[in-house]
Amino acid sequence: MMKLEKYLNSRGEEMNKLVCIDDLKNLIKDGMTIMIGGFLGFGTPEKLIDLLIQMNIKDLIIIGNDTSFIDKGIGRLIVNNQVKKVIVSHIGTNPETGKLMNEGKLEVELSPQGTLIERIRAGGFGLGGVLTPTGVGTLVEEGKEKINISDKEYILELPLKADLALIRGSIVDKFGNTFYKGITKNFNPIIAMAANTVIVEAQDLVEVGEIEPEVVMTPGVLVDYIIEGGE
Amino acid sequence: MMKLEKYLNSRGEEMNKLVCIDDLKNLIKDGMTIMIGGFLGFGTPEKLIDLLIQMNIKDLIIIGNDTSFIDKGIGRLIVNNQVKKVIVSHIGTNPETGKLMNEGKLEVELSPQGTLIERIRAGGFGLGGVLTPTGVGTLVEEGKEKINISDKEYILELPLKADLALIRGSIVDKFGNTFYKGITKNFNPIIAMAANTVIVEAQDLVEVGEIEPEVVMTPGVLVDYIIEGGE
Amino acid sequence: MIIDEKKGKEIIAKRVAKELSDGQLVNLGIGLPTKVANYIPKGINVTFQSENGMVGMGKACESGKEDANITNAGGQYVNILPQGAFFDSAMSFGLIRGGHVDATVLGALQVDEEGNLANWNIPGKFIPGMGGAMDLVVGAKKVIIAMLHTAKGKPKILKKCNLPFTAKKVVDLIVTELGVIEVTDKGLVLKEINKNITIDEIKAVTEAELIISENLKYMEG
Amino acid sequence: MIIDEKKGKEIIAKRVAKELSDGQLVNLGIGLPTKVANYIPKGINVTFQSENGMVGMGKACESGKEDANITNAGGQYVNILPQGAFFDSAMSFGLIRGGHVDATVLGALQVDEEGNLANWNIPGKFIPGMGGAMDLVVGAKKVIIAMLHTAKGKPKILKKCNLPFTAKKVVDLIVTELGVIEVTDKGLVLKEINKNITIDEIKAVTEAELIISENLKYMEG
Repeated sequence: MMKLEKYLNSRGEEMNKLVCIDDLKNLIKDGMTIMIGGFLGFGTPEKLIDLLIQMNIKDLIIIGNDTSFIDKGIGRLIVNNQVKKVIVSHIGTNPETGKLMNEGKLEVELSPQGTLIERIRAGGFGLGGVLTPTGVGTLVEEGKEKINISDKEYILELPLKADLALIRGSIVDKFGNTFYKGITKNFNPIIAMAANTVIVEAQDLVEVGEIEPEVVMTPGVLVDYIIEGGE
Repeated sequence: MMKLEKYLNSRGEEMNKLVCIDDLKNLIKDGMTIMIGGFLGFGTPEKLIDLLIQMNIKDLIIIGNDTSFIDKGIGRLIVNNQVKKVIVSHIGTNPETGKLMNEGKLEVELSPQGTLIERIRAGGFGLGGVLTPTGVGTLVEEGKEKINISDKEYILELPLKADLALIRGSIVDKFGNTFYKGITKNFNPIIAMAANTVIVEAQDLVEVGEIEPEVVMTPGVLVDYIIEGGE
Repeated sequence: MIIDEKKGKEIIAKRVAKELSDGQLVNLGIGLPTKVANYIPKGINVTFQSENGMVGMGKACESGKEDANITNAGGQYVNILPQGAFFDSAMSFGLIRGGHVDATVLGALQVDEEGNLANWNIPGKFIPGMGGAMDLVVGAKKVIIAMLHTAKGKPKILKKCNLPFTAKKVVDLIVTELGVIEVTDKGLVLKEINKNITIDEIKAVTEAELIISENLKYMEG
Repeated sequence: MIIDEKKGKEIIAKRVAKELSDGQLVNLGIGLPTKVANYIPKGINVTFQSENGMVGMGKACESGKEDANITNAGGQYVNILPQGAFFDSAMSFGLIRGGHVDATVLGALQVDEEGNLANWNIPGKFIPGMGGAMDLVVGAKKVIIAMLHTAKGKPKILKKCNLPFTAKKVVDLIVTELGVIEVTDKGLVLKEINKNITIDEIKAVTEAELIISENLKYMEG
């Protein structure tokens, strides 16, 4: 059904979203809210992290699963003091996060992992919030509305959206269709739905048509820019 | 990474959930709530529908996208007067549904399609409900709680669960790992999460290991029984 | 008026197609809206979504090449383009409700001055159900109604819909064979008119008040 | 008491493994709970979930064969079995919150008489975050706490947790190197005891009141 051929637009030009990493500099600004894929750094677009570090963008609000390790993924932004606030489920593997938090230099919002991913999904899927039993009776419910449904209590958790989503795809075609290998899927396909601008770092860049439409995990229509990442 | 080999349990026995369709008769009872995959019948397990018709199970509550056509999918159960209530988004392609509804013989609960699939997802994903802007200011909001979040109104829609989910998989391995081709995915993977018992009709039955773990769309751990379906 | 139904639908489909721009994700409803795909201007790349679980939907399938795994939301056999993708209904409506669909084109039973829409329910007569329409009109960034101006001679563009709403205040643009009408805070503004009719003629078959745009143009078609 | 930490952990992992039954989907926490996988009895097929997006997780990866696409929730390289599947975090926690995980085995800082659990936050000292733990203990059908009975000689099984809760009234079973304790409506019931210690000895290191089961047995290990 699928043919291996270049994707041509109606002018017969090859249409792709592929850019040089330096072309992205205009897009990225101090104070932005950025969602970053990955779980302990696995599935994180490290070249895009390099770019943020190179540009020394400041006061970021970062949303992701965790703050990784000091030398990996989101962890590197923390260590480089570029982050004003993180919304994550776990900071235990990066001692610098706790240190900066205790010094009052970094705001940390902890959200249970299943709640966090649903909040991002709600943001991207146009839902008003998430009704979850997770966190009831704990510090997590503080300051939040609780709703009783069929005699069970649920916390109303609010959606999350971002200016930018930074994604790492294992196989990406030039239209932006993305396939994730193994556990690198994690937050990546969900954050692709919840941000105004979506940038994919392609481990393997392929031609349009090389990824069967059934196994596309992030449709290219959601992707604005692609950079070549490599291993 | 994956080897093509039979999946053996620790006793060295081939472990599979494959049953003859007649073995399912004990599972299916009058009055059950049954979710059925498919969109206008595409992706509906027709052999399992045959079984319900053959057994002449009555008073069913059927949850699915639509009531299909008179001679296809859920539509056949409607025509055969086996259904007490349907929860669907659309009944327009099956005139018998409207007729039975007008005669007071069939209760029809219409839910917007995006709301319906999220209600099923909420049931299967352990969420307390769905907060959706869809239906605000229409008949759909009648009798439902509305919640104001960030100055926008949302309807609180309640989760759906079922006794049984009947699924049509395009490629299914003997552990129940399921791959859906094309648009036959529709409701199938979501209803697999929301029912106590999940039965998959396999268009193509393969050995464990033949479906790459990345492209499994319904993990076999969710599947209780598999029947061979064929084209 | 003097326009037959078939010609009218062609005028509508052609005109709606001009509303779409390069790079957009668009959902076309069943029936007349489907025809819009045939008139996308050269140089404009639009990706079509089908809410049964596909983006990158192509044209209707050639006879003899039908594949039951590739149909549109009306159950008709279609093709998928090489850049397309399939997904489940939760993702499909996530795209819709989440504002990822740039425009949706739908038919209507009635539209009114406030941009309210009725297209799913004729109480006591025919209740097909809303299907995906309620989500589409709430979620899509631009809602375009593509319909014949009247039904059996009766106006469909009303002061106030009397059929049950599909959604409140969602319609952005109404395209009929007689004109193009924008829904604004001040009411319905006639922006373009079919060159074969007069303003009085279009007013005569429109129950809603029409504000005539200062820049009223002829509609192509 | 006289049991060293390494031996104690082995006793715990072996005993927890006996709680699992054929066909179950199980999530093992990081650290001690991970060891449970090594002791699943013959004849019992258990599928392991890793909340970073996998079911059918196999053993730790052989050195030299590491694949950065296949790690567990602790970031360690593992294998996936032929019947396994990968998915995103929303699906992973759908499985957890939706009650599809039959049992979860987790460590704890404190557990109390009501089955309250604290394992994510030591105010002012160390706040690693809850990660997936809060979802796991709320969603899994059976919550098994696998931990050493005391921390630096101090009881961890208390009348009332004084650290922030991970969740309220969720723990079903506590397995330590000294015994197996069931959480019931009446309180904590000691069902099994390590054969090398006395009831008084276990009571001495347990702040919570222990109800001694009428059918108290020796714990294997």
